[in-house]
Amino acid sequence: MSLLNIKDISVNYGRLSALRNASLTLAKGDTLFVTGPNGAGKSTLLKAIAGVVAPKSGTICFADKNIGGRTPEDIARLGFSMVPEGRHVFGSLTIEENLRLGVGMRDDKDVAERELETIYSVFPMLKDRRYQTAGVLSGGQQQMLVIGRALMANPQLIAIDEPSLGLAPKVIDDVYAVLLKLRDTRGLTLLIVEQSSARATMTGGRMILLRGGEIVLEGDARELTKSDALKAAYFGYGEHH
Amino acid sequence: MKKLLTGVAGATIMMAALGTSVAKADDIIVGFATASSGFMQAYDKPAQDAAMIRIDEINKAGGLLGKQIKTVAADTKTDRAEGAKAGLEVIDKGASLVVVSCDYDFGSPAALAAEAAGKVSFFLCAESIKAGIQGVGPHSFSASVLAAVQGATMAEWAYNKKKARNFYRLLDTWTEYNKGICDGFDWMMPKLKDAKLVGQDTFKNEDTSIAAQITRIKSLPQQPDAIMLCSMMPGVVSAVKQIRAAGIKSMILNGSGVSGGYWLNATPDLSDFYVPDQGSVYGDDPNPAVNEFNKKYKAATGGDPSSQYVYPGYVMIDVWAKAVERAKTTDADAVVKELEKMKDEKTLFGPRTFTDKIHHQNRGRYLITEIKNGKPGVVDEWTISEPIPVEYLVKK
Amino acid sequence: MTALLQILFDALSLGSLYALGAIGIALIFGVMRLVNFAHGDYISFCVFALLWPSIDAAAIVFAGQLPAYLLIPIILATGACLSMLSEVLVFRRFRNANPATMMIASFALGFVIKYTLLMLFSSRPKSIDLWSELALPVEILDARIPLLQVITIIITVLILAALVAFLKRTRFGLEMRAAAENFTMARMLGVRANAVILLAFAISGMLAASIGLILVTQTGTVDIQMGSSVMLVAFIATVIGGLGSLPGAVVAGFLIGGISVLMQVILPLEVRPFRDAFVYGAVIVVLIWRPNGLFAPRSAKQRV
Amino acid sequence: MTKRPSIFLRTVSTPLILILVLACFLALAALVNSGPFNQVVIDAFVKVTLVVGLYVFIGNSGVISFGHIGFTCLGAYATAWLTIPPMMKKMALPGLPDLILETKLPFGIAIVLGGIFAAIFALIVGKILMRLSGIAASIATFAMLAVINTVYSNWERVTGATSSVVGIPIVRVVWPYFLAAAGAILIAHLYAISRSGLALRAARDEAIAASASGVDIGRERLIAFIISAFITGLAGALSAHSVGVVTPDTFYLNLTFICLSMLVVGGMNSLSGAVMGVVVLSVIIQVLRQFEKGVDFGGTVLAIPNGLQEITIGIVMVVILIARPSGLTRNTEIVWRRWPFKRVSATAGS
Repeated sequence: MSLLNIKDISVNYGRLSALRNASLTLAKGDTLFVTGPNGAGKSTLLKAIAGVVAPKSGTICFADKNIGGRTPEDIARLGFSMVPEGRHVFGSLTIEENLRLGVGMRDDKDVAERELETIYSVFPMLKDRRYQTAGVLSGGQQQMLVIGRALMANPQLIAIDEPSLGLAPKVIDDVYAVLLKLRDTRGLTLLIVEQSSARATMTGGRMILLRGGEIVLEGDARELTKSDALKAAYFGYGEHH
Repeated sequence: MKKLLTGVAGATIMMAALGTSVAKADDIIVGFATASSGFMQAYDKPAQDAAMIRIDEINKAGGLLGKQIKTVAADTKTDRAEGAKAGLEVIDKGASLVVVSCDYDFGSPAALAAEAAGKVSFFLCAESIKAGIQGVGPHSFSASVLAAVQGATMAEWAYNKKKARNFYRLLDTWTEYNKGICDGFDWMMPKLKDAKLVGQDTFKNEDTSIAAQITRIKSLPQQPDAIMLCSMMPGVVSAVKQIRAAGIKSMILNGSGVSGGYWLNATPDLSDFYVPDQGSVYGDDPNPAVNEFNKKYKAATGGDPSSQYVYPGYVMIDVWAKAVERAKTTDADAVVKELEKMKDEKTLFGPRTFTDKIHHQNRGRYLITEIKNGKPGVVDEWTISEPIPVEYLVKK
Repeated sequence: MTALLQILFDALSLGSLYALGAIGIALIFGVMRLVNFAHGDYISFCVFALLWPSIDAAAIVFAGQLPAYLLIPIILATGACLSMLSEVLVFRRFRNANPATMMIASFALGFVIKYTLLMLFSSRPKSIDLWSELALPVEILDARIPLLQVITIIITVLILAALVAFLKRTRFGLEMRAAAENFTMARMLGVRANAVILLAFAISGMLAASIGLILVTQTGTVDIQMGSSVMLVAFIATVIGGLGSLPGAVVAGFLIGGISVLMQVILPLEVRPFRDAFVYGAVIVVLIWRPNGLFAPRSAKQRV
Repeated sequence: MTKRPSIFLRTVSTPLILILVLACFLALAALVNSGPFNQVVIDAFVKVTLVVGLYVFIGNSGVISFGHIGFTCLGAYATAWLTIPPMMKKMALPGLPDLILETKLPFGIAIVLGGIFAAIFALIVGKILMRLSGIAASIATFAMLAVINTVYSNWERVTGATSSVVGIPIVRVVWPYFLAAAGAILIAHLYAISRSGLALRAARDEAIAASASGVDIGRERLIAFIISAFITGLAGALSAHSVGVVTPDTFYLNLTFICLSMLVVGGMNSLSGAVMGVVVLSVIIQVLRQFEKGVDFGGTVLAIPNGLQEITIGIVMVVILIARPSGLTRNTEIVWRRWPFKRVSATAGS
């Protein structure tokens, strides 16, 4: 059965339509890549799930609950972790404080401590600088921090908006290694927005392509990239003729 | 939007329809364009109550020129633009005397409206030279005594009766009234042989702390004999509290703005604090008639007079009614002529003099109230040796 | 030396009031981008809570009669309740409104509070004697400093310390700091928005109440206007400090207090009435020099 | 969008409709013909002028100004300097330059000069302040107001300090105020559809995009600042003649907030909002005041306690803002599109 079930959602910004009739389902342990050109509605899709923007129509179910109209904090507490575009670290908080925020919904102190150690073991750099303010970190380090912070909540589903943006290839590999490991060990579900399909081909999983606010293509990542359909759909070939 | 517009139109017509009313012909009408809400309300209301008492007395004694005095009122809301409207409104209702707010700044819009309509206007208790010919016109008067007289009175009295020689001047720049007190003090100082101004400073009424000003006083080689404190409510309480808290023991001289005992619980042990009063609200006035009036006031309003600013309201109706009787008409020019003939006209709260130069008191008898261990009591009476020249007051 | 010490204490005690006010405003601004112009009226309201409603000139002391250990918590609770009530009744309905709308709503709310007090208590300022034994001076290195000044400074330091401890050491504090920096992100991490905002209002209200208590003790006056001048300076301090930055608000509060006192000391008599023109002139200079404030948080975004 | 109204109607109908609304009040005043009611209408026209002036800057730039009442103060004192009889001036304000001391100008010229004086001041101050944006600009404008207020409250020989300046000829006929309000509406509209106005609104909505496409935001803001200073200065001059006295404290925080409230309640991004905010709130206030005096309902007089008017108006404002956070007009302009009135977006429509 599905963990996330999105049906026919549309999102408008004022009179501008950002997302039209998008539907998708994700089961526990799935990996889904969302690709598409700039302004295709990728981030809007994530924000709609997170409850930051309200869909004009359609329903979103997460963990068997209709989360339409719920607040972002409620959705987060259901086990949805979001890493939005643009690395929102809390610059004036220390790295450890940033991470601890991630366990907002956990009352059990010991679990929180254990989780913290897990994250530190994955990103040792964060542990070394745990008492520094997050604002001093480099872009790549901040990306690690926000992903670590999102994982602190031990979510069922993590949604990451462009994890590779601005990171060195080596770091990207590390980040993905962590995510995949968690998927395989804990059954973490991954929902990843990437502008390029390269990573999706490497990692495997399903893929959808958004363009102009609509899902224009859906299928297995490796198969899709092999065919020309992806490229054609990405750039909108075949429509302007 | 259409709904909005129709709604507005409907409401407007209703309000215009409500705005009109009729005045009866055979009454004499006194119009109060005073504040029944907002900041000035606390100052206008008591004086207006006192005025009502005098009106009642006159009506009971058969009225004025055989007619009853009726009153109409319009609220200025302690706002100048509303003040002008209130003035126009009471004139519209046929007022022959337009009574305006206690304070010159808030009363003048209504007074100017009265002046333009050729009506006599009286400020309830304004104490600026402008409340009269100088700031409104030839038909305008004030029922109180100039602030400058208070400052001059306190200086001369402290010099003669308390042997004060070294004075310090502390001015709260908030209002013209405060400056007026200090102007009178400044005028008197050179006339007092070997009296010396050892320092001066300013503050703002809203300053929460006057620590810097106090530090300046304390760094004087010798504490002054007297501090002339030209200030008013509410800042003055804070200033006094802080002055005494800093250990400054000099006597403090004030204007009538601090009259009344209602604020003394803020400073339970206050001593050597002197206030000029036109009459005593503490029940110890040398004139028993004043104490009688206080009882009447309590019967009418349910409370004792809060400060001496109650009294000018009574004085106002008193002198105006006398002038109307003498002129045998309420016609403005005739009444003004009679008022200007008054010289040391006796009233319950000291003599009143009006001339064609000044419609205000540039000299006046004051009771001196001393606050001792937090308790007020009348200790003396003083009239300045000569009136403050009109030219000096106008120039200030 | 003595004079200098005295000036220092003057500046610190005035700055304390401004700093307390500035934090109260910065806290709310941080979590919801609201410039709360009703804050000054919260101060007045708390002060009037000491009295029994009456339009007589003489004050009828009510809560003011209670012993300090009861009085202080009651007044603090009054401030907190009023502040939280205004959030629940008014500001909650403006979550997505633009800052100008919220600001005007807060002004309208202040208007309502002010005129309600005016109706209940009349406009005449009232006097009350609260802890006047604190007015006695103490000797510090030859300077005679009013005890109250010392206490004001100590209380401010204590309040600041408690606030820092709360923000740094507790879960709620952590969430509040995070929310102040990036509200949406904090919510996406599960931070309960309404709870955090309500708590911020409660603290802000208590800060208003403590300013009120200090002011009454200092001035002995209960007046409708008494909150507004502190509020105004505090608001400016918040901006100069860098909106959303609590340390900035505190430093700027002390800075403005210091400048005011300094101007009063050094300006010649004829120019002294113009003191505030110099203070506000300095404000403009600082803003031109540092448009985002002295301590703009890294993520500071201009939203008003 | 289906058929759009003609360009002509879209560009001129808004100010014409607004002026027509004001003309209704003018006609009503003539009809009622009572002194107090005239004064009510005059007061409303002065406020319309003032709030429209505020709109020119705030509405187009998106920067909340707390300082414009400073210009109102400048305008009011300027007309006082120019119209008080020289005899009185020499006594009350001896510090004025001789040229001004000897002059006595007619009302109509003096108020325009008052506006120009405020505009010149805005030009000088704006050069510095308009570099700022957002809340820093708001606070800087407030600091400007505080400086003006402090100077005017203490400069004895030129402004008479805190004391009321008297001797200003009182003008109690309604039509000059109507003309000024109508003129302000026209100027505001012309500015809004001018290149500068369009550029400024573009910058308000999309600052980065606008500056990327070559809009000099500082310069456009300065232009709006000067024009709005002229209008608010003019309103100040008018208010001086409507009451006959000026004091510095009239032109401070209270008025600032009242005018801002009227603008925001009406809808701060549209000219119609500025006008309707004043009209609607003024009417509500007048009706409430009538209730304070007591209203006769078939024999039973219903009166609300004094002071309840202010409380009610505060609550009404909060309720309006909750129901319509972007103001009564929802930030749109009233335009003529056959009956009934229809709205178009302020940004897209002009």
